[in-house]
Amino acid sequence: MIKIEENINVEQVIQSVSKSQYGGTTVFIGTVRVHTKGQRVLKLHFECYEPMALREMEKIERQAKEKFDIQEMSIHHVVGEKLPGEKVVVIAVAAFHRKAAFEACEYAIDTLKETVPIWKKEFFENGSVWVAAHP
Amino acid sequence: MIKIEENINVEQVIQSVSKSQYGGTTVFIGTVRVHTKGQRVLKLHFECYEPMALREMEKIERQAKEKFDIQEMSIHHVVGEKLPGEKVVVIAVAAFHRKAAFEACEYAIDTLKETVPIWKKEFFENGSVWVAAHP
Amino acid sequence: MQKRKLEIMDQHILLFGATKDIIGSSIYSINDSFKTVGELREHLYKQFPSLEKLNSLMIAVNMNYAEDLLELKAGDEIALIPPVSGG
Amino acid sequence: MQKRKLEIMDQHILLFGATKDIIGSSIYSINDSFKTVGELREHLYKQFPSLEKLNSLMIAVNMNYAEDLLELKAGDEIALIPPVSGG
Repeated sequence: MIKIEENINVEQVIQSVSKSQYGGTTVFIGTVRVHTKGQRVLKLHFECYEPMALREMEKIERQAKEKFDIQEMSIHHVVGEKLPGEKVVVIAVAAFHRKAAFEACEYAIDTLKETVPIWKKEFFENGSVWVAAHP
Repeated sequence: MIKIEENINVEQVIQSVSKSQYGGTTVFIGTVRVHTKGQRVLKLHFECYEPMALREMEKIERQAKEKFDIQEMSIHHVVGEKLPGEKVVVIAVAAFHRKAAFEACEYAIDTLKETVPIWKKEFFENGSVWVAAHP
Repeated sequence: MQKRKLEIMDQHILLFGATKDIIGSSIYSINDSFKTVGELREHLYKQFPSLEKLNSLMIAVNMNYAEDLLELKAGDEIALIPPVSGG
Repeated sequence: MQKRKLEIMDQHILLFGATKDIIGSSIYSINDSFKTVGELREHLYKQFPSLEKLNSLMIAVNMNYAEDLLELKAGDEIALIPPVSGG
């Protein structure tokens, strides 16, 4: 299941990939860090080109299933305002073989960070910045 | 947190490693498969040399923290009777860097399966067997 | 072989993240037409030099990342994609 | 240097998994003493030949996997560890 939403329920994401025939599920949970490069983060704002983001997330799922011997993958990402400690992304992968599940889960988060059109703005006490936009 | 218990609450295991300063959490969830080598599994029974199992699980946590740049690890394993689809083991790892979190999580489940004195008996329609005991 | 002639028409470009801040709006409309993604890119760099200072600037056409050589058609959905930072 | 003399005493060995089924109990008591893990192992193989048919048989002493050369002391907690299969 591919989804962009305000809040992610981890149990639901795990549930969406788990069936009794698979032995292993791997999960990645990304959360808002309270510090970045030594500065205290007050909040993040996530913006998203939603239809394209969903397509890119579906592409990740499709390619992961081609590359690795996995059975199910779900990717959920938030939009809107998030505070330190809150969940940003949850990826769950179910497979018969755990090694493939680990590889596919890592591939998915690595690729998501490179290709999915979602942007985060970090808010500090003295200003805000779109992450990675400028050198 | 290292724990052997009847039932594992995944949210609690994740909660036990998550703090707002870490960016990434990886989780492995092992569940009872409904088939093994073509046979339908009715149930599993997990037996455990508990004090030694806890020590070996603590050793995995300690060694994972030495080997990989991770901050927190929790390992929970069940004992007793389990049905297909039920959780057997949940491992959660929190780290600043997700690559280390993935590696440490995979290391932990691989090592657990080799060193922790826990045994499972598989029950089929026509008998039962201690897994991996005999050639 | 029929050669398609590009009509002069309003082209709307979706803007996100840093590009929205630079151009000052979430949609940029051009009363002009460009044969390729590369031509559109040149136009945007001329109009908004700050776009060239971004770490990268991809252009998506119909929700696919597009090469500069891709030809634009009327009705294409075009979006500027500054460096993504999800996850 | 004082040489510790091993007393003849009941030694209780904890059994798990397949070893429990083979020996037929969850504790095996021996009214004998063995200098090393290897000697104990030999004794067990003689008494219960099926133990040799296991894929592996580790012996834990005080909750650590022990080498056959390890010397046993009175009061050691000894356990037979057939192939583990957790996870």
